[in-house]
Amino acid sequence: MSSDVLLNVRGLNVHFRQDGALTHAVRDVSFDLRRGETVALVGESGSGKSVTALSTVSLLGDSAEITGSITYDGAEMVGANEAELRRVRGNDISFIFQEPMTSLNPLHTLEKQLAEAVALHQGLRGEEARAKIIQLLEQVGIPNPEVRLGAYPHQLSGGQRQRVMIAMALANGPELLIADEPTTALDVTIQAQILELLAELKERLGMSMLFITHDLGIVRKFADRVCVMKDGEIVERGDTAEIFAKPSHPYTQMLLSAESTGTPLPVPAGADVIAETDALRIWFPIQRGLLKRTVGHIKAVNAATLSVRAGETVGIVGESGSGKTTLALAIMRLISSEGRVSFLGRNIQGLKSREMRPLRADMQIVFQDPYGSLSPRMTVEEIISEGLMIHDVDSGRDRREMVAEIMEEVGLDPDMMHRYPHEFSGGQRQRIAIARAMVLRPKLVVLDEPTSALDMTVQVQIVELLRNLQQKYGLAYLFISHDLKVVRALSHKVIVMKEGDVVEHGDAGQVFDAPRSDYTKALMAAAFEVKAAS
Amino acid sequence: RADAHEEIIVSHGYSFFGDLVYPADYQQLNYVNPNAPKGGEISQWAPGTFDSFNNYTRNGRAGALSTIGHESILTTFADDPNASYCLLCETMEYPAESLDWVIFNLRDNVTFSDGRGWTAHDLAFTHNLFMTEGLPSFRAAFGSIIESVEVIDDYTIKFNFTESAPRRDVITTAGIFPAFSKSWVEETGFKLEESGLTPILGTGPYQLDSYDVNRQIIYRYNPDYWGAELPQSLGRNNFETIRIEYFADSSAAMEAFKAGEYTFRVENSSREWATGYTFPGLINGFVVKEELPDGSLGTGQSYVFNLRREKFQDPRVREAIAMMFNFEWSNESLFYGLYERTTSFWDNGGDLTAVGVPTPEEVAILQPLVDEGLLDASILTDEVVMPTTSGPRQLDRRNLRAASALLDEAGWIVGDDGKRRKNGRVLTVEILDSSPAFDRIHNPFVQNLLALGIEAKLDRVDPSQETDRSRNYDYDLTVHQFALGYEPSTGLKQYFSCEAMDQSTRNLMGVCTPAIDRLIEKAISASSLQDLHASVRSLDRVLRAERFIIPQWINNSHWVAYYDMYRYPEPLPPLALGALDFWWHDAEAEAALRAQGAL
Amino acid sequence: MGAYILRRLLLIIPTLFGIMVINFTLTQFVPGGPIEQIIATMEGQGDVFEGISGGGSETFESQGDGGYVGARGLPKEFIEELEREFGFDKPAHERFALMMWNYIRLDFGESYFRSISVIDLVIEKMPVSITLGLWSTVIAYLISIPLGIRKAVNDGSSFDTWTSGLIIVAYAIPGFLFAIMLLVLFAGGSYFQWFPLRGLTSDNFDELSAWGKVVDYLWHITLPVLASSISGFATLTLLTKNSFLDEIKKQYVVTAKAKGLSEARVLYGHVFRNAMLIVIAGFPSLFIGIFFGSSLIIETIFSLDGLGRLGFEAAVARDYPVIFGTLFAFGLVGLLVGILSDLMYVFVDPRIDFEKREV
Amino acid sequence: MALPDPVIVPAPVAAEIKRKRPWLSPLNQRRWRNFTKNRRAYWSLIIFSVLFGLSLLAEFIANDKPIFVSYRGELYMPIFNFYPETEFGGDLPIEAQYQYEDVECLIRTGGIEACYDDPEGIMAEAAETGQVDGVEVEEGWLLWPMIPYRYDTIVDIRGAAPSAPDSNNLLGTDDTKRDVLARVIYGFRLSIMFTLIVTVCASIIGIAAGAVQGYFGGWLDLVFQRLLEIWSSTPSLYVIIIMFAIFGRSFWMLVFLSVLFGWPALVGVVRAEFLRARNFEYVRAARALGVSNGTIMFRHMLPNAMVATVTLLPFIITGTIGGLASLDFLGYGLPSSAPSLGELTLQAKQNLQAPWLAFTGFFTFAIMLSLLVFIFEGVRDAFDPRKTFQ
Ligand SMILES: Nc1ncnc2c1ncn2[C@@H]1O[C@H](COP(=O)(O)OP(=O)(O)OP(=O)(O)O)[C@@H](O)[C@H]1O
Ligand SMILES: Nc1ncnc2c1ncn2[C@@H]1O[C@H](COP(=O)(O)OP(=O)(O)OP(=O)(O)O)[C@@H](O)[C@H]1O
Ligand SMILES: [Mg+2]
Ligand SMILES: [Mg+2]
Repeated sequence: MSSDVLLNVRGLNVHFRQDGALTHAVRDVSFDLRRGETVALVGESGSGKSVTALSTVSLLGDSAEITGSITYDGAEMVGANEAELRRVRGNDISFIFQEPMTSLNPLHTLEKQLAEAVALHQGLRGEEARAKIIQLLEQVGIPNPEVRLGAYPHQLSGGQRQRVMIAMALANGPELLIADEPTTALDVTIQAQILELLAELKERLGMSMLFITHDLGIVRKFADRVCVMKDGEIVERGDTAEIFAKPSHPYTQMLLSAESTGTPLPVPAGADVIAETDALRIWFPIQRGLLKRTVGHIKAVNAATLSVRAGETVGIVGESGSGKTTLALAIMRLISSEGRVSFLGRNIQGLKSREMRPLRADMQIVFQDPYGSLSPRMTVEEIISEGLMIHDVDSGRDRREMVAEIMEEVGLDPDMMHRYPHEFSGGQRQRIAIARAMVLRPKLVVLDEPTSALDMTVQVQIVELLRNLQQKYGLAYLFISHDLKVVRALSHKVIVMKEGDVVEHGDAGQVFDAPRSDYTKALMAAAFEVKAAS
Repeated sequence: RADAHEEIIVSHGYSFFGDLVYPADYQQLNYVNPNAPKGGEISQWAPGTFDSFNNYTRNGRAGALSTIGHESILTTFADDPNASYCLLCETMEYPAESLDWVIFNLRDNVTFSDGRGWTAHDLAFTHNLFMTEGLPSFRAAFGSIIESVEVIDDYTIKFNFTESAPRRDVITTAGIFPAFSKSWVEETGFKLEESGLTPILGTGPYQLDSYDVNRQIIYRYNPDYWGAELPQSLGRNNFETIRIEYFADSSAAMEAFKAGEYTFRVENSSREWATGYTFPGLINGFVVKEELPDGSLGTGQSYVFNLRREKFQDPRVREAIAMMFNFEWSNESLFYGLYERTTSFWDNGGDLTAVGVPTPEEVAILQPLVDEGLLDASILTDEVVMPTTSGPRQLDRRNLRAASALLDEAGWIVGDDGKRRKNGRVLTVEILDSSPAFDRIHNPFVQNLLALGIEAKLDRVDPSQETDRSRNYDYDLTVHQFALGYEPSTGLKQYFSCEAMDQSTRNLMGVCTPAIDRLIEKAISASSLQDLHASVRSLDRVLRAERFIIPQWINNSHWVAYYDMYRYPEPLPPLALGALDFWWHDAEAEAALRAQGAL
Repeated sequence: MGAYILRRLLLIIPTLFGIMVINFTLTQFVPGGPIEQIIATMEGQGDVFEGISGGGSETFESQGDGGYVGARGLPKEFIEELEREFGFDKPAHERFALMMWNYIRLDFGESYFRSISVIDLVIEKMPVSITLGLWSTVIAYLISIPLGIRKAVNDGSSFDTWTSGLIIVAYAIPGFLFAIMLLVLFAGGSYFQWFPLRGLTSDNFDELSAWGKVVDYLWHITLPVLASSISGFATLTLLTKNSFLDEIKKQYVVTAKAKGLSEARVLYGHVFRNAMLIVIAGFPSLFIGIFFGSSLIIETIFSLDGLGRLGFEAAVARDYPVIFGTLFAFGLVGLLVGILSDLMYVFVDPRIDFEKREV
Repeated sequence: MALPDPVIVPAPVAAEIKRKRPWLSPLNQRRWRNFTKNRRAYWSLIIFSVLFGLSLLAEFIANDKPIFVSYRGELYMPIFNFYPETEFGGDLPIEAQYQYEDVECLIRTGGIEACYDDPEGIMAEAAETGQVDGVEVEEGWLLWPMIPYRYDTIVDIRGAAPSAPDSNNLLGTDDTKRDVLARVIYGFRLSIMFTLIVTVCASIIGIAAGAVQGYFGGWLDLVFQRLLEIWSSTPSLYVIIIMFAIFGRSFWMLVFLSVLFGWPALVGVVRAEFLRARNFEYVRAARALGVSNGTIMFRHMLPNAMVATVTLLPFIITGTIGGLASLDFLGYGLPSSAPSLGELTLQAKQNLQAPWLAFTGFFTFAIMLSLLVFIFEGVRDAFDPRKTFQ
């Protein structure tokens, strides 16, 4: 083994013990990573990518049994004691976790979380640290970092949280960066900015990267080598160019060819308007001090007007932090807002929660943060069937059967029905959230980045599913995503948001092909550039 | 009123019926050791806390022995229960028959511990102080006896008594006043009704030396004590210091004794006495454990029935219930065999106690009552009622059978559920008490009553509630004691007379019979000691025949334990243990103890 | 938030009033009152501590002769005068109004049974309560929290098992039995006479050097504090352990670990605040708990005179000025602390608010 | 690198498990399995159930009346029925005192008068010869419980109480000469019944109240909290005294009062947890699903806000026992004849010369408490989705 091998994984096996049985998550995985090299792990959702990554520095929970050997810079990591691990963690090896929404300490402000990282390994404190933090935040594209320093994670958008996570990982210029889907919640422009940043660091510091992603575009542009995983095993490996050129394993072939394509079926004429908003405004107060004095507002959504008809999909795209999620929540009446929101022709603004409840069967949402939205102490079966129970959906079938069916439809093994949410992979959780919403066959579904954690094959499957359901039941979708390809494949109309404002809206074709506003143009260009590279 | 030519008696002591144990020229008390050495320290414990040295108000908790520095005009001696002797007075003068007044010829050498003198003016002032600021109960009692006080000269004072005052009490009542200093009260602005930690200036042999709240009080002998040379002081007040240690918990107090933190202990718990004294100090002989005879009058501690309740008006019911209290078993099982049964209202009373069949004097007193039909003739011939005795078994079969028969006879018949009923009402007995220490005594009694088919239970409440219920006479059975005294007089009315039935917390039984009222009158008006004794015996006999009490027990010993350096004169006088009074300290013994590391 | 605090502050007034009304009304129905207590005391009974201090005698002292009052019975006038003195001659509502008026001016009156104002009385008892309260709390927290955290980290290990056993056994020992045992073993005359039997300081405390004073004080409080804290570990330790167990596996902890933070930093810097909302928010009330925290029985056994005894005595002896006065004062403090501890919630977890959820 | 091949057990199929405990939902089955895997908790539960079950039968284990009596061929059950002594040929109309020899003799010999004089001799004679004074006797028998004393039976032995353990009184007698073992058995039952009833009621009320306050917030919280403050400043001692004075002392009265004063204990904790948890994303998700407030509170939030509650519960349970004990201690609890563990410890304090009292008290408490804590530890684990067992 040459000494420039930084990370060496040999015969890695990971089992999870749960409820008396063992689940084999990773089988006999071996690969190595040289200094300055970027290795991409790609593969099916649930194939063990995250588990493999986490086992490198023993960050898996108690229920995991790791066997095999992992050496970092010559030092064995499997079975190493905490002190040794601590030495490499954070300093030598930095982590970007897959689910940024739940990975930040909910009770610490941005500043505190970042300051800790810089203080720990660089010894920076006070003003110095502050300057460094601001610099980091700027690097990852958070606007007005000074203002946001005091914010808590729950006050940030999904993409912002992810960027904080990235900033934290990059704070100490690590030797090895393990990035688990670092750009899923980012719009293309920011994504490009981040990737540039990573490239620059790699260049400048000779940083190595273990990069997990579903975005093959990025892999192609970025990775030196690729390992393809399926069912816990590495089924194929090789240089990037080679793999992209001649994939040998059928799964790789399938993965490379998979793409969400096609266009949505036309909306039947005269379809009812399902939901409508009129000049919807959501401003969050900025509060200071223990007394929580309001010192200003974050204008998350300024005046959003949209409508969606039965069988129609409205795509919402836009900059990270532009208010997409906020808008979605307001339409669902989950946060308070000003302006009209109507559902099935009825103004639902100001309805009591009791009055809202029966309507909820017909309006469902898939949250951007699937992990957080699943009750940790309920099994998947309970989570999915709860809506059926609450709304007394009686299709004449056993609820368990319905759950099994929807799980199958979203590509989950019904045998996993009795697991708790934390026992799944990120993509699996996302699909649980989709299953929970879709099992009710609602009239309106708000999908907040439902495919961000899914690999291409599954994504295609989900898109198909959504399309089918829409066709069959005339569902209306509000589809939020950064993945413009998927948006295009699904949406009839598109709304583009920036800093709380709707900067453009219109038919999908028009927005994609002939953007009017500058921002949209830039967005399309960025998306196109990455695509062009692929 | 009094005849001006009436004989005036001048005396050094007073007893209503005339007999004084000590003549005017007595040289010493009979029970002291005149050669007792002086000095040393005695220490005891006291429970709880203290926050005051004023024992004359209901406010605050006065420290132990807080009146030790106060002397009153008259005093009593431990071998003469009937007489009072001059302490602050040289002599007293009073009209022999009418007892309308008394003149005290005060000693002119009495000084307070700070050296100031004491005169009749101070005494009059004290009287006045008590009549204005003293406890209302005190004022009421004294106001009805003492009409006025006249200072005749600096060392002569006259108390005039009201006409209605019972003659037997008048002089002793007047003699109760302690010596306070008028000038001191005025200087310090002392208020009798307020509690406080300033000790009241007194004339006594001991004065407060130091104190530490909640921890200890030390009294020290006053080397300039004015009365050191009095014959009655001979062989007394032998200790240099008296130390009181405070403990909130009795176990802690016991441990402290074992550790020698205090050196003299009077035990009042039979359990502790029987089982607690096994510590090294005792085994090594450093500590002496002794039972010394106690000849003082019993307290007549008993359960009393509430006769106001209809069910108890039948004497058979009372007798049956009384049979269920098994003293013999209780004494063996609960008291380590240390107590004796109370039998009379005047236990240890000598001539006051009724025994056997009536003596001729008693017959003479009882006969007229029998003749009038107020008493059953059997009282003249039967032996005096004694409490039932039992075998060693808790539920004595013989008593059970007798009691069951009595109840059957009284109409309380056992029903199908095992409970006794009469006219459809179940026979219930509820014992009211506030003392947790008595639970273990009441509960077996309750068990026996249950066995007899009586629905019995113990109702333990807190002290306020107990008082509240006693004042409203709301109980079936409760524990009571009778402090009747060697020369019982009007106090008897409070306990046994009809007039007290509805207003006294002493006549808890609610006993009211003409015969008893007549006997009380007889006792109050007794003109000689023999007379008094005969009428008290008759009264005792009649009261016991009424069976309104279930006698409990009496302790005829002082249980003392002390580090082996205290000595006492033998024999002890009947009425007092006198540890602080006439015991003395053996310095050599103490040195020996210290040498052995016992202290 | 400002409005909320203001609302809370204003609500103190009706709350306090409510507390006083309820208590006052209750005392109207309690059988037996202060006068009965006085009568009981004068008749040589009425020792409210008899049950606790033990050693109750089975025989009564003869009190026949010469007692200042006992022998003379209690005339009606006496009781009437007491009633007048205590104000019981006035109708209840008038008494209540008067009392409230006085309290508003912070005049808490005098104890029925001592010539001392309620405030002075409470101040007099404070040192004992603070001593017991402070040290037992400090010890309990200093031991329980780190121990609980250790146990959570090593959940299921043998360390976890035996410490559980230990604290449970400690909890199970009835406090007073343990106190007595300590007293007999380490302060009594039969075994090891190492510690003093009672009090907070020695007689010669004033003469000691500063260091000597500290040593003397610590020497005195060892046994009582030990006895009063022994059972305090279990709850807090297990609460800490379980709260930590719940948090310790969450994703953000993994993040913190991935940063390379030391274990202590992870546990105390990150998990603590998330896990211990209840414990942290309890600190303000804990803080006053320190002043009033002492136990009747421990106080009795070690002859300490603190608020525990005061409170019990006042209740049983029906010393209403003391009861109401302390209730009012402590009630007020309690309400303020209640506000403080609600604010602590917000401080610990900024997501918390107290508003109604309108959607 | 040769790694041992781990044995891979397929995840149990839901349907298969379902058959085992069909009354439990699959999740609860999983919890139950988790619980049973915590051996300590599992065994604690078993031991506790056995002990409690046994104590429920206390009357048949420790009683001063025989379970069965056969007298002249007829069968009697004194535990359930009242029989006067006359029933057995005696002369008293009151309940037969079975523990005494004379009554035993009456029963064994079919009611021979002479039993009153020399019960032992006659019994011996009857047993040996089947005759007494030449007359044929109808032999009877008594079937005694294991411990022939009830909690309030005064044991018929000589000497001073408390007496040390011996073969008759395995744990000795207390200061009233009652059998300590019998009292512990009854006391255990009484304490457990008391605390279970009180804790269940008080916890349900307390948790519900805390949950509602924390979840809804606003004026509801504000007003309710104030009422609670007023309520918890009420001197329970006085209420107890008043209620006892009016209604008399009884077990149920104490239960009632303890619930009345016990329920606020959990309110604060639960309220705090709910104040926090209502902001969580999964609560929002549940709301988006249209789940009713009640269900959100009890299905979604409670299991997650339960840590403190589950931890505190065993202590609340034992605290209730302790509370009862200290009421007994202070004299405001059950009547002193009742078999209370509090009274036992009080006696232990007052009878340091009789250490078996203290030992019994201590061990009873320690065992009871440990079992409860272990059980609840298991419950906590069972509800912890991340807990795994080897
Ligand atoms: N704690 C756990 N207990 C049991 N099974 C687990 C646990 N964590 C992960 N798994 C399982 O292990 C497998 C691999 O998970 P992993 O998170 O590595 O997937 P992934 O490749 O990262 O997928 P994704 O792209 O969806 O994030 C999945 O099938 C998942 O269900
Ligand atoms: N509770 C809150 N308090 C304060 N500010 C908030 C809160 N929630 C969101 N914001 C802010 O509102 C803005 C819009 O957030 P939102 O989550 O809607 O963004 P988004 O468009 O969904 O972004 P992303 O693509 O990154 O998910 C962001 O700047 C965010 O920081
Ligand atoms: Mg993953
Ligand atoms: Mg978003």
